[in-house]
Amino acid sequence: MKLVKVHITLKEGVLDPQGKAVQGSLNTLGYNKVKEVRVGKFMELTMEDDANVEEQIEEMCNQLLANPVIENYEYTVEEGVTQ
Amino acid sequence: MKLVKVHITLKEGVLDPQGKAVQGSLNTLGYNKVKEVRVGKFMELTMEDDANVEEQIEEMCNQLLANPVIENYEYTVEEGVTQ
Amino acid sequence: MKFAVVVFPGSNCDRDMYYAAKDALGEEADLIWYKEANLDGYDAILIPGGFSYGDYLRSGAIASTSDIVTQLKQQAEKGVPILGVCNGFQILLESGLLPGAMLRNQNLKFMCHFEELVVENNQTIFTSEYEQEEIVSIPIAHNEGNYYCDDETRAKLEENNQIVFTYKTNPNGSVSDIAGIINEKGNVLGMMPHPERAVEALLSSDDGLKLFQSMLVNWREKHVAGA
Amino acid sequence: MLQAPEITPEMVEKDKVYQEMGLTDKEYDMIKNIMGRRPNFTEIGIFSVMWSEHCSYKTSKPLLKKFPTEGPQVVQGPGEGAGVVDIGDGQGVVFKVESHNHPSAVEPYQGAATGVGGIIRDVFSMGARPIASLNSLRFGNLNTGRVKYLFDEVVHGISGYGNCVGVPTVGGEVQFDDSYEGNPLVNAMCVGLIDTKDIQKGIAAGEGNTIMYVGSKTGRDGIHGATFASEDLSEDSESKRSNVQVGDPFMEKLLIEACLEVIQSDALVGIQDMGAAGLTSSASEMASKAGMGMEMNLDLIPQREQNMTAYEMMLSESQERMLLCVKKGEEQEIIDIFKKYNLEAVAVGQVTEDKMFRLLHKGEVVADIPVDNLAEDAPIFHKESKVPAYYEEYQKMADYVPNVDNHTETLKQLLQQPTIASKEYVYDQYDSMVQANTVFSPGSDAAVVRVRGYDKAIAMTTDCNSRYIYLDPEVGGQIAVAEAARNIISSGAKPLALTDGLNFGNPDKPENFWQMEKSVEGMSAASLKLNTPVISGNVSLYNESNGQAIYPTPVVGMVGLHESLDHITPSQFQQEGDTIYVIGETAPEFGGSELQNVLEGKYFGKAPVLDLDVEVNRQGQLLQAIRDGLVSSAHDLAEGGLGVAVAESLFANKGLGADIKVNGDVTAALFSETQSRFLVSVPEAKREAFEKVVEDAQAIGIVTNTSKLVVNSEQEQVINEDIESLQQLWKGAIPCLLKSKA
Ligand SMILES: Nc1ncnc2c1ncn2[C@@H]1O[C@H](COP(=O)(O)OP(=O)(O)O)[C@@H](O)[C@H]1O
Ligand SMILES: [Mg+2]
Repeated sequence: MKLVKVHITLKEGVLDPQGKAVQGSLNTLGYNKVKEVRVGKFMELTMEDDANVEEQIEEMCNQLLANPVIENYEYTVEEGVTQ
Repeated sequence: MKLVKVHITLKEGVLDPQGKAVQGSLNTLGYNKVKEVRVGKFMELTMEDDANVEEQIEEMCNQLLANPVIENYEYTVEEGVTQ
Repeated sequence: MKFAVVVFPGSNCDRDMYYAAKDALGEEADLIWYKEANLDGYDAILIPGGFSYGDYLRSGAIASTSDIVTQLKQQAEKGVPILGVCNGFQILLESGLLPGAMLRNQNLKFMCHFEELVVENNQTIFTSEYEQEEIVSIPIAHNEGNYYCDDETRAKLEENNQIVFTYKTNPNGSVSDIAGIINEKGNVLGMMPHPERAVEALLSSDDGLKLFQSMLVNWREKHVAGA
Repeated sequence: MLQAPEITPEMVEKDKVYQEMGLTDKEYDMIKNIMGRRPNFTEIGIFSVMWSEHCSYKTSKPLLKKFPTEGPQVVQGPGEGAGVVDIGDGQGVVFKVESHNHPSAVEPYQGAATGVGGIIRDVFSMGARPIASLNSLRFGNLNTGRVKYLFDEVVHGISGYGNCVGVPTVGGEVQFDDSYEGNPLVNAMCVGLIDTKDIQKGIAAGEGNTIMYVGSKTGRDGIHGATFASEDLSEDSESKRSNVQVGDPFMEKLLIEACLEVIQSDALVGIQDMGAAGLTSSASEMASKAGMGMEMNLDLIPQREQNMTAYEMMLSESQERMLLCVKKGEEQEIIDIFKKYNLEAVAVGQVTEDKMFRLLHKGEVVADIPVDNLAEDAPIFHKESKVPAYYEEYQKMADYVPNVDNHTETLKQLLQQPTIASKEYVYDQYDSMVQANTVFSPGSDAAVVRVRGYDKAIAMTTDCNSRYIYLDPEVGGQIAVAEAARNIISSGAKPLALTDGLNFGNPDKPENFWQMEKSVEGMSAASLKLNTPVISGNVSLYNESNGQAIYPTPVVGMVGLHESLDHITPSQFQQEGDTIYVIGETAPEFGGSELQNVLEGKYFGKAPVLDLDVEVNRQGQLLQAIRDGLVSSAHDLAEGGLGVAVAESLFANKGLGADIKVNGDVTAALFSETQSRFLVSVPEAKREAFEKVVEDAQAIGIVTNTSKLVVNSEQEQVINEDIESLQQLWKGAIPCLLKSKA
C-alpha cells in the first residue's frame, strides 16, 4: 500500500475569500501577528502498490483533484500500512 | 516572518462524505488502485516573528481553525520570506 | 413576549425569523446586529440561518468566536429560551452550546425542499403545541446538515430525550436521522429545518408556526399571572 | 520597482499593440484624433474596454433602438444599472439579465458565481433590495464528460453564490443542444423591489464631490488577456498573468446591506457597481452621464497585489466593488455606515468640471481622456446582414410529418428529453425560499414571490426556444416573448415588461448579424403588441467554438404583477372532477419540435406560426377568467405539446389522474407545438362562466382520482399509463444522464 499526500493550493494572485475571512477573524481575536492566510486542501489517498503510481497521481490531480485553472498541486508518496 | 503550515484532518471514525465521493469518482474514472480518500484542509499562515508563535498557533487551532469534535490538527513552522 | 433575532455578518434568514415572531406570531421582536448586542431583557433569543462569515472554514465557526456568544452562553445559563435554525444551529454546535458537529450533506450538494419531520419529543418549551410523533412539513436549505456525534453522545441524547425532531426520510446522512436537538436543560434548541419559512399557508405550509406558539404558550405560563 | 509598462505611445502605434486589445486600425485612428496625440498604453487599454461590444454595444446599438421601451408602467428604461417598472403603492420592480458565458466556459463554477454576483450588484446599486434570481442556461448534450462537468459546476456556482447572498433563486430554464457544446450560456437575472422614491443613479455630479471606492480590493483578476500577449512567456510573466475572477458572496452580502443603508443618506450623490471593465467603466460612465469629468488618484485604490500598474488597476475585473459619488465634506457619514459592516470606504478622487477622465499614479498623469468619448459618445458600427442559405432551404421544405405508432412510448421518450425532463436536480440546489416570500418556487410556469405587507405578488420567468429562432429568427423572436408572457399569464399575473439577454455568434458574419436583426425585430413586434416594453438587457456576441456559432439565443426575462394574492394560479391540476380545457386550435406543426428531435435527431423546416392578435386575445381572456376566480390551474403548452403538458400537470398532486379525448390526428393533437395554447382546469360549477369569458376553449376531459393518464382518440385508447411511472422517467432523466459513463 502507498499513502499519497496531496496538497492543493490556490495559485498566487487568485482571490481567497476564505483565507481572508479566517485572517480577519484571527485578527479580531487578537492574533495580530497573522498577516495572511491561504486555505487549501489536503488529501490522503490510500493506493494499492503499482508501478506507475506517480503517473496516475499526476493524471488524477489534473483531471479531478485540482482545478488547474486556479489551483496548484503537490504530492508525496509514502509507504503505507498494509491492512 | 514565519510560514505556518497547518493540516486539518477528520478524526478517524468520522465519516468523510467528500473523501468518499472523490474516491467514487476516481474509481469511476478507472483509477482502481485507489482504496480510500480522506479530504482535509491545508492552511498557510504568514506570521510576524514572535517569541511564542507555537503557543499562539495551538490556541488558534483550538479556538477556531479546527473543530475538536471531528478534526485533528498538525502544524509546522518555517522561516518565511520577509517582504 | 419579546424576541431578539441576532444578526451576524452573512446571516440571511434574519428578517424571515423576525417576521415569523412579529407578524405570524404577533409578538415583539428586535433585529440585533452582533456588534451592538445586549441580550438582556429578552424573553427568547433566535439565531437565524444564513451564511455567517460566508460559511468559510466551517459553517458557524467564525461566528461562534464573536463576543456575543459569551452573552449567549450567559443567557442560556439563565434559562432563556434560545432557538438556532440552520446556520444558527451550526453556531450553537460550534460554540459548544449543543453537542456534536455538522458534516457536509452526504451527496455533497446544497438541498432545498420541504421535508417531513417527526416530532420526537413534544415535552419541550419549543414543541408542546405539537402532538408526540406528529408529522410536520418544514423546508430544509443547507449544504452542511449532516449531523454527527460519537456513539457516547448519541446514547446520551437518546437517553435524555434530547432528540426533538427527526427526518422521516433522511436527506443528508445525519446520525439517527437527527434534524433537531435540545440541550439537557431544555432551553436551547438547534434544528436544521426552517420553521420560520413555514408559518403561512400561502407559502405552502404553516407547520412551523406551532413551534413559535409553543414558545409563547410556555412563556405565558411562566410569566403572565393568571395564564 | 515595476514601472508602468515600458510600451511607449510610439510602440502602441507602430507595433499595433491596440490590435491585441481588440481595436481595429480605424478605431485607433479615431482615438488618436480624439486625443490630438498618440494615446499611451494605459489610455489605449481604457479605450479598448470601453469600446468593446460589452460596454459600448457598438454593433448592437442600432438594433436595440428597435425595441419598444416606453409605457405608463415604465419608471426607468434601458440605460441605468437595471430597468424599473411601477407596481403601485409607490413601489417598483427592478430587473435585468446578464450573461457570463465566456468566463463560465473557462472556469464554470466561478464564471457562473460571479455572473450571479454581477447582476445582483446591478440591482442593488439602483437602490433596490434583490428579492429573486433566475437563470437561463444552455449546454451541449449531456453525453461528454466535459459537458457534464460544465453543467454540474455552473449549477454549483449559481447555488454557491446565490444561496450565500440570501437572494432566492426561484426559476429559470436549462436546455441542451450540440451547438452549445464548446460555448455554454450562463445568463443570470435578478429582480429587486424598491420604493420608487429611493431610485439611485450612477452619476458623478457636482464639481468637487468625492469619489469613493468600497468593497473588495483590486487584484489582477480578469484583466484583458492582451497585456502579456506582447511579452514572451516566462516564469515571471506566468505569475503576473491575469487571474480568473473569484467571487466572494459574503462580501457581496455585506455590500448589499451596507449600500441599502447608504442610499438613505443625503450624502450620497450617485452609486454604481464595477462590472465589466471595472473601475474604468463605472468611473467614466458616472462622469459622462452627469456631464462632468473625474480625476482619480490610483495610489489610493485598495490593492490586493503588489506593484500593480495603472493599466492593471483600470482593467481589473475584481468582483464585489462599488463606486460612489459623495457630497464633499460628508464622507465620514458614508465611512461610518460601511464601517458597521466591517467595510472600508476610501476616497479616491473627485468630480471635475472639465469633462476629462484624468488618472494619477505615483505622481504622474497616466491618462487624460475626454470622458464622453469613452462612454456616451463611443462609436457605433453598422454591420452587414445576409439571409443564410439554410433559412431559405428550410422555408422551401414541405411540412415535416412525423410518423408515430405508439403514442405511449413517444410520450415517455419526450418526458425524458433533457430539455423537457424535470430540472429538480438543478433547482433543488438553489435556496428558492430564503426571504420567506416564495409562493411558487421552481417547478411552475412562472415563479411567484409575494410582496410582503401588500395584497400583491410578482411573477417572473425566463424563456427562449432557440430552435424556433434558429429556424426562423423573426417568428422565433416573437414566440420567445409570447411564451414568456404566457407563463406569466398562466400564473395569474399581468405581464409588465421584459429584459433581454441577446446571445449570438460572431456579428461580423453577415448571416449571424441577420439572425440578430430578425430576432430583435420579432421580439420588438411581440413586446409592442403584448405591451411588455423592454426595460433592460444584455448583449453577448462571439459565442462560437471552432467557428461554429451557437443557436441564436435571445433570452427573455419577464416580470408580471398579481394585483391580488387571490389571482395566484398553480400550473398543475388541483382537484378531481375539474374539467380540462385546451385554449386554442391545434394544427400539425412539428418544425423545431421536440418530437422532431426524438424522431430525427435534429431540428429543421419551418417554425410554428404565431398570430400576435390571437395571442393577445387569448392571454387577455385567460387572465380575465383567472381574475374572475373561474380557474383551478393553468399551464401553457410548450415543448412536447399537449401530451407533455397534461403529464406535467399531474406530477404535483399525488393521486390525481386525467381522462382526455382527442379528435383528429392523434399525433398532432398530442405532440404538435402549435403556439398560443393553454391547458386549463376548471371546477364543474364554473364551466359555464368560464366558457363565456374564454372563446377558444374546448373541453377535452376531466381530472380523475385514478393516478392514471388515459387518452382516447375517436377510434381507440392510445394511452393508459400510471402517473407514477411517467413521473419517474421525467424526474430521473437528467440524473441518469449525468451518472452514465461518458
Ligand atoms: N436553471 C434553472 N434554475 C431554476 N429553475 C429552473 C431552471 N431550469 C428550469 N427551472 C424550473 O423548472 C421548471 C420547468 O422549466 P421549463 O421546462 O423551462 O418550463 P417552461 O417550459 O414552463 O418554461 C420551471 O419552474 C423553471 O423555473
Ligand atoms: Mg411553461
